Amino acid sequence: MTNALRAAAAILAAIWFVAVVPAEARDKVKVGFIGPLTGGVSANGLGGRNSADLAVRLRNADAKAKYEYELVVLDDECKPNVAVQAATKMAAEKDIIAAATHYCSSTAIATVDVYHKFGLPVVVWGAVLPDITYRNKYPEVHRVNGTMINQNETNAELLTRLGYKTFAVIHDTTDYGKGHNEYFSAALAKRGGKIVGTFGVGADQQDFTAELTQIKALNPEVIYFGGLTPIGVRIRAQMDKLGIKAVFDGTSGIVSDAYIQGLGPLAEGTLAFREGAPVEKLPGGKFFMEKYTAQKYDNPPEAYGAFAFAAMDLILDSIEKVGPDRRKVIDDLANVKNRDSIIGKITFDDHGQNTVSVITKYVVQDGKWVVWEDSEYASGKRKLPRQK
Amino acid sequence: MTPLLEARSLTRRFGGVVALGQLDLEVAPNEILGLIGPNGSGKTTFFNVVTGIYRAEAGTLSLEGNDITRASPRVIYHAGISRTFQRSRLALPLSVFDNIMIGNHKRLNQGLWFNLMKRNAFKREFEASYRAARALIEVFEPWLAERMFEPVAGMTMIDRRRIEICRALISQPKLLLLDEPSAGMTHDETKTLMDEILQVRAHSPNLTIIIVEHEMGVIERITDRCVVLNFGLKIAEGPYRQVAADPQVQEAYLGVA
Amino acid sequence: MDIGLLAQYIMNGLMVGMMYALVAVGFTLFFGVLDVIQFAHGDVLTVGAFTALMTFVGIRTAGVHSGSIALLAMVIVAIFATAGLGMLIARYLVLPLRAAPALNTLLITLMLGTVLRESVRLFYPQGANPKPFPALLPANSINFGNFNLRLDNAIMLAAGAAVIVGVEFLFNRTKLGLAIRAVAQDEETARTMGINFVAIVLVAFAIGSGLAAFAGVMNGFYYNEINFGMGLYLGVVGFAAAIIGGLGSIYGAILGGFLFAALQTIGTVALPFASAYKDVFAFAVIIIFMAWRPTGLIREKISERV
Amino acid sequence: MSEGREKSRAPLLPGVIALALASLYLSALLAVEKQSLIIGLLALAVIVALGAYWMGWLASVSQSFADRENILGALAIVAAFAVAAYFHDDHFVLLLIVTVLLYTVATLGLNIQFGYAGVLNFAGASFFGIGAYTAAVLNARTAVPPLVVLLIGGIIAALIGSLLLLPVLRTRGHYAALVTIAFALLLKAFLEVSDVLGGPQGLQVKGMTVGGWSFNDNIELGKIELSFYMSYFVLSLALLVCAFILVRRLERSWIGLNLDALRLDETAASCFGLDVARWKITAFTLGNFLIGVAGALFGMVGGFVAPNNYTFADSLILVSILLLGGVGNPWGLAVATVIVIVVPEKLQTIQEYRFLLYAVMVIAVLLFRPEGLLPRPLRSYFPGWRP
Repeated sequence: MTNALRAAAAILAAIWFVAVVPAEARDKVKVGFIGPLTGGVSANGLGGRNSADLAVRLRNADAKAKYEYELVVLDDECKPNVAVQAATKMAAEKDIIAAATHYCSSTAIATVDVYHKFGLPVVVWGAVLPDITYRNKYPEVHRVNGTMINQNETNAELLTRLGYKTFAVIHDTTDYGKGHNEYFSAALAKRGGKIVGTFGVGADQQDFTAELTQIKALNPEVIYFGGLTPIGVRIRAQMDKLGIKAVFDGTSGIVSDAYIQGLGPLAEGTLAFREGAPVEKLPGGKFFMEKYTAQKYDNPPEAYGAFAFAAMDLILDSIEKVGPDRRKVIDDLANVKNRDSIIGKITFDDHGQNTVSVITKYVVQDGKWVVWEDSEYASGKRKLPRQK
Repeated sequence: MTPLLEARSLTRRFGGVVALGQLDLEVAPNEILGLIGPNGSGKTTFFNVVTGIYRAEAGTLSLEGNDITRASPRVIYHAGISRTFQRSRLALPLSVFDNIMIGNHKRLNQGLWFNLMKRNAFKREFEASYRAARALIEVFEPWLAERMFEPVAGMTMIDRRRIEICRALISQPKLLLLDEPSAGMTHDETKTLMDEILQVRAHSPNLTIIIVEHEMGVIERITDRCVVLNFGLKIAEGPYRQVAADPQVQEAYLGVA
Repeated sequence: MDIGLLAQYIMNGLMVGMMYALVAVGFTLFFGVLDVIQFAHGDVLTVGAFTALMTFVGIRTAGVHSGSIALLAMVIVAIFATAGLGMLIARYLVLPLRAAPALNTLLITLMLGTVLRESVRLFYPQGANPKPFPALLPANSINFGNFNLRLDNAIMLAAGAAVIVGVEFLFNRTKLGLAIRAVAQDEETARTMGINFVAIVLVAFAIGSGLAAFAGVMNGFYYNEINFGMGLYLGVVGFAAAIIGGLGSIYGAILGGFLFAALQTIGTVALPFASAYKDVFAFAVIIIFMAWRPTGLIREKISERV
Repeated sequence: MSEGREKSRAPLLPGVIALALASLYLSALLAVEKQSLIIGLLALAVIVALGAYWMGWLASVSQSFADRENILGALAIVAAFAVAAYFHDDHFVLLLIVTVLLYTVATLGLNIQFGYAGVLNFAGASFFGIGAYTAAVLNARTAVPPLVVLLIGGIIAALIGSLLLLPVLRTRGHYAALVTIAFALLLKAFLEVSDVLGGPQGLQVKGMTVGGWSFNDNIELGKIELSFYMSYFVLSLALLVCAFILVRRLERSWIGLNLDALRLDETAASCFGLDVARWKITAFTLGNFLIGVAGALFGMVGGFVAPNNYTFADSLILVSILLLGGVGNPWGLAVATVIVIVVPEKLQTIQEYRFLLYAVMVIAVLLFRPEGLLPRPLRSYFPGWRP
């Protein structure tokens, strides 16, 4: 019997050696993408994934490219714990040189330490929490999209201008929601708006009747919501069930087609704000949309697709320039100044944060996210709930 | 002299049914008492009350003059009463030795530190217990002693009975309660088992036994004295021949009006 | 507190309580006939809800646009499909394990729950995302101060109540109910009475699972959204409710369902902080309750043969 | 059973060969990236295992493990080091190995409660999480040396577990199950809403440090650079060895016997003087302690804790490992953990389907092989002891 076992051992050993022999082509370079591919905000994640993929495809199609790129995609489900696992996996894999990472702030903030620990250069493509770049000074971490600070300024400015005085705040209790609550409250206080009640809710809470029943008693003119599409949809729907008439004032977290699909007509009149110009108004917006539609992806790029494309393109530029080496890429990204991109000039400050000043205001009109200025609400043709 | 076990007007009901009614019963040291009566006459209930599985609703129980009426099963075991069950309740997946050791609980050192850290001391205790168990089981069936480390699951009915009785005897109790040892066995098996029980008795002369049995042959053969129960009441008491002749008893058994 | 608010809270409580009760009745039924806990019950509910959704999509694609027809079809298809699923579970997973220790049944159904849950997540188109559930019931509503009574909620409450009354009737007024209760009382006697044990078990599982489907659809209409994980939570709550009531007792289960909802509502109203604490509160109470009444309010007799 | 009665000890060789093959195979599985090869390897494993089973080799292997456990245990440690050494600079593989080691420790804890004493615990992941959160809080806010933190993690888990003692002792069967399930949900809900503990966002966990030297830095030995996970590997292995010895000695003592008696027939056991409450408490507390310690270290390895890591589903995975490996058999647990943790990681194609697969596997096990892949052998108080 021992002979037989030895034979088995021999077979195994053989397979083992075959496996160990490294078989990687010289010109192949791996780059990564992490985003929420499943769960409530998967639409944004898939849009980002496709956009990053588009950047890679265009580069591989480009004859002048030095390397052939392979995109490694991981799912963070918009859950911090899953994101940390995914990030660890990606960072631990040595031949992944750099990555475009995270739509959800809760996941981005949870993973920065991992990227720092393993020295993987990343460019955040969607998460808006300031702390992601500003809490630490990690050379590995960069961000092409803006932070939530400016959008809350604009938000408070618009609503006070429209004459709203009393606000109730609902925010999810992840760092994303907490951040929005903090910055919006500050911005509103400056403009004399009054917050009648603040409610923290679970990121996957189902039933909000308790909070909304209390809010109903407080009778605010506006319900500000700092959170993402899934619970945004639930809260808006349950507002209606409890007969609450108030403006539903959201953040960049609900700027997605999924929000409108989830609510149908109920979405009408919802406000939301996003940093960066709308795709069609971007310098490279037309080019991007053409290429994107040419690829026939089965999801739209969504609100942050252009940023994901820009982030990945930036990474590829660096690798072309300094070669597939994490350290060199980090050094190169450190001095990105007025780099041209489809979202305009990219300039990283000493925290790796791109400065995006322009904020776009959106309102849902006839089942579409319409830029406020072009909407019938701005022209006064339609009125928001309880608008004077 | 004080009786070993003494029950005074012991009472237990289930719903409306009287399982034990005002039962008075005495067991003298060293005797073998037969507890007989038709099905549902309260024999097993008596055992369950004595061993503390059921609480007596009224009356008292005392062992060598100390009250044990409200005592829990483990207290009663430590006081020196152990039993077998009508339906064998061995731990089937465990070895013969393990099953016997379950009965040896009070003579084994149960300290955490001793068990986990003092492996040498434990080994000595283990080997001593092994010898004791082996000695005991050889009284029954030498060949069984060779199978000490095999699972009980694979054993025959009579072997299981033997193991169960060993489990009850290994702690050298003052009082042994046998609940229908002959249940589920052939006539010959029963006979051998009784022989073995008598042998054990010969080895430990001051062992007292109460036996519940349907096999009158068994009762006649091994008991010194019998108590007959019917509907939870004692209807006769005395040597087997005497109670067997008692008309009340015959009525209870044969339903003769 | 403002009376209108109070009414609102009570209404919210009644709605969820109704769902809990419907789930709990299933648990108690299964335990009644087989002395087992069917832990996949919650996920059976999920399957029910998704079946209803599929039916809706099917009907729409078939070009039927009448809301009432869609509604009817959804409820019926969901209930029957789920009832069938319940029977399959009973026949191929629960009954075969009768000889084995109760723990194994508990585990196998727990694992089956995972299988159902994951299957919905993986094999329903984009099943990982919460699915919008159509609002087919009339949404008109009347306001009494802070209390907003919606017609659809009223209808659902009424329907739920009707179902529960129906179940009650089935159990206490029909031969079938008698048979089920007989089996629950004592299998052996039931057999000798010439009752087909297996058939009764299957029927009981069918009924229980059908109720779960109903609760699932109700949940869908109430929140206008369903997701693959909804059953796990509802299942555990239903189980808890059934236990509070005392397994094996229909009334106990219904009582338990509303008690649990009451607990949560009290939690939200009484506790100063986030309403999310209501679950911490409710489950803490359950655990304490278990220490106080290890076998529930309406005690289940434990007969130990020695 | 014939080997059981013969006086001579079973030969060492089969065990050694099995061990060598296993570690060789494991390294192969971990090294291979190509999916087709991995599938081939897995198929091979199944075939070899079945073949060995039919040829009766498995029996002789288990015999030699039963009789020569001490030597083979030592060899297993050596083998583990060899595998780790081979992957000395591969972060991810080492992380996998560490995960396997710590999950095994946790399931060993569960095994005491569930496999021996028959005390249901469907909140295993919760106690794992309690350990991890303890580590997160203590490392962040106190100067307690992390090695001590591990102990405290275990103690806290045991203490919080003891809150459940009363209901657990008073309830039986399904009711007891509810108690732990309710606790699992309660804990997650609590973590979700507790701001102090980071809410749904979770907390960062500072890494392990021993005497000033941090486990999160890579190690350089002259030329070769070792992954920082190496030091976690060593610590985890040490932890596993301790846990293994503890569980073994427990099983091979009167206490092990008590727990078995308790599980198999509580009433009969109490009729032979067994203190039911005492032993249930011992088993439950000891188990939670082990789970908590493992959780604390795993928290430091992962560097991050969040409520979603410790859901009811995760508790079910722990239970699946237990049943799959063979309730009550520590070696079986180790094997099962490898299957449950490593295979889905390597076989990306099934990664998404892993929960589904576990569940199906367990259902199959319960239906067709209730005693698990490697059934628990009869208790032998001293390996190789003969009358």
